Amino acid sequence: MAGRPVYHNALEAIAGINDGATVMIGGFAARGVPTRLVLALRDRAPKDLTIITNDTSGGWGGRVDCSLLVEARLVRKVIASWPVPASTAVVTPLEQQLRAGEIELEVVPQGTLAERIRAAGAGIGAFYTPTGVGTPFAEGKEVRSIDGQDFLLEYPLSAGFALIRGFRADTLGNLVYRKAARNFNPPMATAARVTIAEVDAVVPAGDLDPEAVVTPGIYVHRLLVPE
Amino acid sequence: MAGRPVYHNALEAIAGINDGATVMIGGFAARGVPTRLVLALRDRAPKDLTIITNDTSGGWGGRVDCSLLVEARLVRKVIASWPVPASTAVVTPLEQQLRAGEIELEVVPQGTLAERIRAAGAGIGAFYTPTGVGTPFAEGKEVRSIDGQDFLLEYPLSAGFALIRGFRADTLGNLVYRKAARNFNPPMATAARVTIAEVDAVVPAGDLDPEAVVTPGIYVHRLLVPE
Amino acid sequence: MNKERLPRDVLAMRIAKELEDGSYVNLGIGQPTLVANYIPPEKLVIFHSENGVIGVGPMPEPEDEDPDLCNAGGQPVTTIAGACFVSHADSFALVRGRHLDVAVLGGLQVSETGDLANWIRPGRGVGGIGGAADIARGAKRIYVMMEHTTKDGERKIVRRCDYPLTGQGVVHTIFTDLAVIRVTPQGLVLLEVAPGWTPEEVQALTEPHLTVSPDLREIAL
Amino acid sequence: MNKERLPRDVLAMRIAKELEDGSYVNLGIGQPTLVANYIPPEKLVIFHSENGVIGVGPMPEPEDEDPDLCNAGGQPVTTIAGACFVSHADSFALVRGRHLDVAVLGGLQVSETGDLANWIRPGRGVGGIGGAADIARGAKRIYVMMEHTTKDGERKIVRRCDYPLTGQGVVHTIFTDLAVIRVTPQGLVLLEVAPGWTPEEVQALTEPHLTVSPDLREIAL
Repeated sequence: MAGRPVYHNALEAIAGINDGATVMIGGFAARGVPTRLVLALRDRAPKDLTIITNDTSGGWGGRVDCSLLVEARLVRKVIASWPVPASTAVVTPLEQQLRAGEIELEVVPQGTLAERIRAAGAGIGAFYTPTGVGTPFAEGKEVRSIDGQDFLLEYPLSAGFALIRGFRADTLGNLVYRKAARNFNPPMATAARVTIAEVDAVVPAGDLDPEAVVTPGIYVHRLLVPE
Repeated sequence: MAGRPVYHNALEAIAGINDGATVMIGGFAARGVPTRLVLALRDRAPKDLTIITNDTSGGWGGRVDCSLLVEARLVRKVIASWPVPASTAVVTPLEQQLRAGEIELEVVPQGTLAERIRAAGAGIGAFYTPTGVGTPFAEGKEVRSIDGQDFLLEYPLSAGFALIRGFRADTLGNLVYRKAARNFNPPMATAARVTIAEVDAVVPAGDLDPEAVVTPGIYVHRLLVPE
Repeated sequence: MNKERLPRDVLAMRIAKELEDGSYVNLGIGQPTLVANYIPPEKLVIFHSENGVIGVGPMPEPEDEDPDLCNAGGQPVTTIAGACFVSHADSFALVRGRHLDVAVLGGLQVSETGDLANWIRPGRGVGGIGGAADIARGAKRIYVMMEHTTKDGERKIVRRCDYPLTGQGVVHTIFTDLAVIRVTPQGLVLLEVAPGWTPEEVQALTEPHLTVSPDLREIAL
Repeated sequence: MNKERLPRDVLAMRIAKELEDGSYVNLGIGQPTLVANYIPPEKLVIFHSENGVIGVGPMPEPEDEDPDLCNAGGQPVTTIAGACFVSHADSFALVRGRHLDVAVLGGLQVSETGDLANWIRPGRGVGGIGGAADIARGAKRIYVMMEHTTKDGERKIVRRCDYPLTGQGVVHTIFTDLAVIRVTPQGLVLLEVAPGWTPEEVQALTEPHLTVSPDLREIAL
């Protein structure tokens, strides 16, 4: 094997994402979103998706983000920290579908979201976090006092697929990122059965600085790169 | 403030490590050990230390590791994954002190050791790990079944001081490591009240690749560098 | 009430004065970001943005915007020399692990026991928590920056928040356009008042009892 | 018993044959490291060492040893093109998270239900577990590489381990100098025997019952 399979066609890269799939999608405020993969997923149009992503608020100056999957009515459930814009001036497709009872939403504090994803990738069965104690995010959760401080029990979040955005990959799938486009992509890479990374370029193994690799290739199963 | 304080004298760098202190010390098989800091700690000679480190087996071709602190009888308790050599040919000072009831030892599976240290740095109150279920490492621990699989509850490990070995630092304390000398140093950096990093060189802020920094300077409180 | 309240930028200057040399600080979305504009050059304060930027610099000119670089509010930013980038998992490990010295957050309501509500109004069925709950619980000190009352004149410093909470018992100090108030185990202590305001006038706009500090001062920059 | 058993290197070759192209594999301290020597050049197997090296290469000549580079046994190693380095926290996140395809571990005892004991003999009061418990529980498949019996002729494949366990119900396949045995929910299945050995002879050196596979073969390379 020469390394991880490299795709130039985004629809081919997302083969296997079918109705009912759970899909993690990297990005924060439309930075670090795997744009081509998200657009291809819209075109493939599987139904009843569960989407795990930081934000689905849209409105980032026309940049592509996951809100377009909600708008295309492909999503049954969203798990996110920032599902709607702060402003109430616009009623987003997500809010419309929520009001109509057509979509489910789980709002998770951003750090808990990241840690639940990391836990799935790291084989942790559950963890106690101080975030959210005494708030609506504690509802229905086990509270445990440890050394006099209260914590909530949180469970891992895994997915069938993770669509992530890297900067460069090598042929083994090792990834580096660029600035704040890193965000949720590294933990998501670890937490899916199939991780698909959209990158600007694939370089020969050995061309990335081994000290600077952020996501080891073991976590990356397919690469999408421009022709 | 220009950045983190830089010391040239190792004894000055470890000021404050007193009798009864809990000290994490980086390194694995004598690679990535903060050699000068360990030697200075031996010279400072505080008593009744608790040492958290991967191995205290010694015998790595004369390289410095934490076993010399045990040999100097400064240690009341060791928390490690590899406390003694595989071979029983040599009875180490640790084993002698164990037999005499003069030292306490907690053996922790290496991954659990790393994760407990990480948990302390990351504010996690406790976590469930599958490692050790059905083994002597489960003794006295809560077992919980999650999705049909058993896990053990493990608690964080923190310390007053972490002595770590970096390769280079910048003036803000950002650190990069070199090859397998990275090992336990990054998680330990996050888990101590005072983290002291021994490095080869301190470069101006901005000279390290911001994508390649492994330990952000927020975790590093003092730097030791050769004159 | 026609007396003058502190303009936002003056409030931002007052909070900037509070931040210590060498400290790591997170600034919440919205008005707290103004604080970064008033750190004097001789003082090093390193700003953390929860989307993985440690060492946020000033906003760029439009032509210098980097498409891959923004703050927690999605606004383009720059970075300082010595900045670095981490993932969300690592960024919130830092937050949750109590490594940030201070976070300056906006507030809808603050209670006398330091509860903070700042993410959703009761009427709206859906809202975004973002990183607020983690930061409110994680930073060593939470400074709240807000107007003392709502536009409609309602009190925002209350006995008990009736808005959904962001964090319970987390607020260290409240900085408003009228006062600086410390949350203590004995209740709220009025430390400073805006020029021209008396403790009684501030108390009238505050639901819980304020203990006036023996060292009460006028807010100064 | 004067019949010839497989030499270690032949056993290593047999295990190497089992490793799939493109797989990620951890090799335990001691004899399992021999397996790396027998991967044919057309097959890419990436070796993980729990001290944070992903992409371990062959041992260097003494003059090429890097003081900062070793495997989990502390031996000097090299790295392949495309190797990278991670911390212990990240290395064991990878291990615990079931990302490794295979780990080849040594064994003191293996039970008929796949329990593995390989870290300490009952007599010794103190031992090092190292990463063995995490790896035994974390890799998708655990291959045990060991002699079929001890030097004193005691059986190592037993009904129940009386040595302290490393992992419970974790072993997938046992590769010994006499046989290849799969652990299944129905018990141990004898898949292969060393040249010149019969299933009955192997059974005599094995405490629990072995079901002989209908496809029983001689160990071949």
